[in-house]
Amino acid sequence: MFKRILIANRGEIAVRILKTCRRMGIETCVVHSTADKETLAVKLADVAICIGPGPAKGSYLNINNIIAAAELADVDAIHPGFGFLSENSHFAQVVRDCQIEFIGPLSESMEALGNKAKAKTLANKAGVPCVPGSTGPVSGQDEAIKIAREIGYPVLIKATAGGGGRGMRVAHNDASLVSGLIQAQREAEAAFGNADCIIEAFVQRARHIEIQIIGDKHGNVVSLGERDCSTQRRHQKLVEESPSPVITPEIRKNMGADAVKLAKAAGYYNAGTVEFIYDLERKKYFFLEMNTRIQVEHPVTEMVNDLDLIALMIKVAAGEPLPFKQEDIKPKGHAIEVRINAEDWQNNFSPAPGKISMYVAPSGKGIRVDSHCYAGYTIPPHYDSMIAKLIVHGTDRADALRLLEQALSEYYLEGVKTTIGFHQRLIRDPRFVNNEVTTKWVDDVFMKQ
Amino acid sequence: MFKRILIANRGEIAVRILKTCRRMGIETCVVHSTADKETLAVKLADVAICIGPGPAKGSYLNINNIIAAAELADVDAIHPGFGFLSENSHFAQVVRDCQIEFIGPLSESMEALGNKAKAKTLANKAGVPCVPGSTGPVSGQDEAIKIAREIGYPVLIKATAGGGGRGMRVAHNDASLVSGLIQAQREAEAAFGNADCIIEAFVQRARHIEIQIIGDKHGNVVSLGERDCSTQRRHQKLVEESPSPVITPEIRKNMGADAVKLAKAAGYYNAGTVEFIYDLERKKYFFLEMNTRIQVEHPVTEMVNDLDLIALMIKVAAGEPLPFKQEDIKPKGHAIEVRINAEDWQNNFSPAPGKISMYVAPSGKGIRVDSHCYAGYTIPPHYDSMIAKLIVHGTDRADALRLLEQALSEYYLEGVKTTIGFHQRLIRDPRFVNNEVTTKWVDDVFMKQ
Amino acid sequence: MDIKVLKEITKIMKDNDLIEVEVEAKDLKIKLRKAAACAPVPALVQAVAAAAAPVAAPALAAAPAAPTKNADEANWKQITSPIPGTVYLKPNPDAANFVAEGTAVDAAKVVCLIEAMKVFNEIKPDAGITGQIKRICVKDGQAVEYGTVLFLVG
Amino acid sequence: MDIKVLKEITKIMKDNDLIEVEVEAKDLKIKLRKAAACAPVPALVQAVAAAAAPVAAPALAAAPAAPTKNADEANWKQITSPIPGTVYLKPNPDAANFVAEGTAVDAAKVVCLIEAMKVFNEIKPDAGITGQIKRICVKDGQAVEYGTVLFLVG
Repeated sequence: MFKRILIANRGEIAVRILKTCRRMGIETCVVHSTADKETLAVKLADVAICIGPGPAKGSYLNINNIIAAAELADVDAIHPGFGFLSENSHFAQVVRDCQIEFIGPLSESMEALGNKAKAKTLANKAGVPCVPGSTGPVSGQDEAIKIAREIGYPVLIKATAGGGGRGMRVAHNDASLVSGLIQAQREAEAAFGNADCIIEAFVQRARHIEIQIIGDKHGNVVSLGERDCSTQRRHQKLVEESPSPVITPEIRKNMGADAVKLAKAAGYYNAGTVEFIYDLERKKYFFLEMNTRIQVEHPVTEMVNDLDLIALMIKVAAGEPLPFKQEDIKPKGHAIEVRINAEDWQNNFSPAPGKISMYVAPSGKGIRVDSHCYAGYTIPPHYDSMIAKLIVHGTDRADALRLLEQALSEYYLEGVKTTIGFHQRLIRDPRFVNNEVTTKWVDDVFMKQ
Repeated sequence: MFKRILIANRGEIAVRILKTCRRMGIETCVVHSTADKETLAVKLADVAICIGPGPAKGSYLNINNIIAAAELADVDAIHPGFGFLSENSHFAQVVRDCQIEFIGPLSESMEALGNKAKAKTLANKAGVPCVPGSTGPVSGQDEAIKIAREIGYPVLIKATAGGGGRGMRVAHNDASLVSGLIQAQREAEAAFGNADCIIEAFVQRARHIEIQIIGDKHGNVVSLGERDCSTQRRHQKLVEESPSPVITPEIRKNMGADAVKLAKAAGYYNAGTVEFIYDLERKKYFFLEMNTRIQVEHPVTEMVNDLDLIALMIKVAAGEPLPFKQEDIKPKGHAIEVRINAEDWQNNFSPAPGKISMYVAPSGKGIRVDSHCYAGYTIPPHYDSMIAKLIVHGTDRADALRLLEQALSEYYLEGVKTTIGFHQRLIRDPRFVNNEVTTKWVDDVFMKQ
Repeated sequence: MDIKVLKEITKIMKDNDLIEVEVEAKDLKIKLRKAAACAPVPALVQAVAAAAAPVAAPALAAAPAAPTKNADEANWKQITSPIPGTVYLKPNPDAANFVAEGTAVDAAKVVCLIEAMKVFNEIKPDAGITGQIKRICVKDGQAVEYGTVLFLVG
Repeated sequence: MDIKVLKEITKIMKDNDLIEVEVEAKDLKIKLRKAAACAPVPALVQAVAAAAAPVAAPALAAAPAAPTKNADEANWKQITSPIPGTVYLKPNPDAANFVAEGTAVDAAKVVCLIEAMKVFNEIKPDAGITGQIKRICVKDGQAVEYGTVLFLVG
């Protein structure tokens, strides 16, 4: 097993990884920017090394400086967390070339699955159902119109390199397709340096459901069940839960099997998430994309399966075989995660960084809070606005919602605006309670009422 | 069920009770002294009423003002927590006379069991084994010497109204018995206004083991298993765990049955703790005393039994029958609690009140922290020095100790001296790990090394 | 100008926890600012006139009662509630108030009743609090807690 | 006005933790401001005296390096490490140091090496940092992180 791991990330996930390392008896080296000197992970780390200035480009995205820190601290492995360099196959390769283990999949698997068009091709080959549409980037307007007419409007235009809702457009006819394609390409070029877009059937009433998988270096891949992340605002997940309250056991089983199939097709190991869109009308699911890293919402899966995904990632990276088989995975109860962000949710969710003057997180049976914040901590303006992830685990969904309502009411935080009030209102909405939510509901209905 | 409960206490137990009330949908009224305006319970309460100045005599012990607050806030019930008025049968009676439910036993039961000499008489009658000795207060030196010679030295002199180690003396011969009796009587008179002392056989190598019981108003009393609180300093508990690592299943069963027997003999309902001394030489247990209230260390029992004792107290106070029978109680795993106090443990555990400048409590699976503290909170000098109770729950004792070591290392607290360092040293001591501790070990061995 | 003036002013600053001093002579303009404990310095600026006279620190009222309005108020004494309860300013609904602004009070004078536990407790000023009622800080029928300021006496 | 007055005023400022002083003689105008205790003093306030020349702001050394000792040091510039690594003050074990106190440096001058990823990176002052090495803040072979102050140049 590794002796010392470098955590190439910040915020709550850095603390999350650090705690598991400590539990496993592994030393930690936390790298950080000058803006993050006061973050909790830096305070808790065995070694903390400043790698650059506040803006991520010079620090958390600075491969040279991270590798330099890794050699200085003499670490065995690097955990990339999520975001930043976590899905950068070049970084993974550089790390491995330095004889340091990258805690994640092979660079080749990341490349095969990280690009949406490539991933879709692979999924099609592996027999995993995909949304009907172009199998690769469209060459231009004419091809786009031809494909759109074949699969029927409305269609979705998506940047192949995109993510988080950027470079996405819905078109309802030829005219909006042409203008949407131009806009999406322009946006994708600006955001990702790659203008390629694909076109596919647009699912009107969709749930976002994803499968957590984990694989070892011995060819074993296991599905750890699904997370339903349909409550989104502008394609940003707000609430995640498991199990999904809208799918049947059969669909759940097929989704899991398909996710494993896709991962095996890519020679995938370590943790990954296969995202599906579930069409509420057709009651069918389609492969969306794969995230080749740990995700923000992984605690939901940990709670229902009573396991530590970060520990599993570390173990399989060290070459250990998975300690369970597919038939051992039997999720229990219902878990829900909400993201507490420093945002003014009543003012278009605008980021509200600043100093947290008072901070008491809820606690108790079935309540879990993953956070790097504390009273006196100043949320720097350079990064995302996440304060904490609040996760509850109840016997069933109603029980989990009760716990969540209590936990939110016990969250005592002063100094910055947060999304706590949003979640309190959301979870009392009968449509949320009764699972009538689609991925568009927050934008189209909830925020407009 | 009650609509609104007044919490007549402070510190972490006030927060603890408040959280359960909230979970049950019961409103809370927190009364507080002027020194506790900034305590967490006051911030979280539905209603907070100041009842007096900092010193407890004018506030937390001021029955008039508490009752006045109860009427002002129009509450249905009062939870007394522990300490302060929790074992004051007069207070319980006044509360009930005001048509407010006292969440605890009947005044009569409190009187019958709260006085050590009376409790011992009752235990003897009920067939619960007691330490051989005087059945009531000794009349004077002559009787003391006669009894001591009968049961054999060493003997223990104990104030009937005592607690927390005050009014206690060990005598090894007639001479030290006479002087010890005078000292104990003087101390008891000063501390409790009652000089009565009893004499009993002194157990050289003892474990302190107690049984948590809970009874309803329908005559049901159930034992929830034991807590082993043998790690003490000057009779103050430092660590509590369940199950006890030193007793056999048979002794455990008999202890539980005897505790229930005693409670039933006193017509007892609600939560209570029957304390026993376990003689490691004779492998026998003797009844020590009963605490007619919830105890500091109750979370240990909650963790292994997966239940909420405060919720049970409220339910039985409201007249509900116990939701389980004795045979349903099947503790799982191993729980350990340590008390994190604002004390300079390297300097005779002297209290170190002050302002907490930085505070991040550990969290994670199997880790529970009950606390009223936060960064920016000033621990007032008027009350006890408890900052938090840290409770871990593992699959077995070794697992729990691993969790505890990790949780202690993750406790990030600045501004005041704490006992965290003491506990870190303690749980690495092989004699603690190997269960070679007696109630005197910390004083006689550990602190002297 | 003599440097000594500056030194004397800085001493006054130090002695009075001032963080800002502005003096403008010939018909005098003085501006003083005190450090707010920790909070984002609120502009509690007090303009004082008088040439060389030492400047009194603007004492903050300890109680969350009404904000002080003039220098006199700093010397007013408080009659506070000894118990949580309901305040009654008159002995019965049809009667006049026990006291009004201007009423002379001492330790023998009942100033109000506080009902607690069905008992009407007569509230009298603590020994040493004598003078006139300067302000009535509570309303008839209002709920109060321990320490709530009922009256100011000056 | 005498420069001594200025010196005395700055001393008063330092002794009294003032962050702002305004003095206007002939019929006296004085303005003093003290650092608020808790607020993160934002504006680097510049002290101005009478009609005289502006006094340099007491710049705080940004880095956790050695504490400044005299007024000059406030103007020294820092050469910091751009990367985590190991500092080498000489090109090889047998050679002399790249620089010593007093060595003149500019953006073309190698002042040390930082070994990171088996590569020896030549460290030169940023453009605009010229002058003499005033202090060497690291030891040969020392591990540094991003932002560690290596040299002070004045």
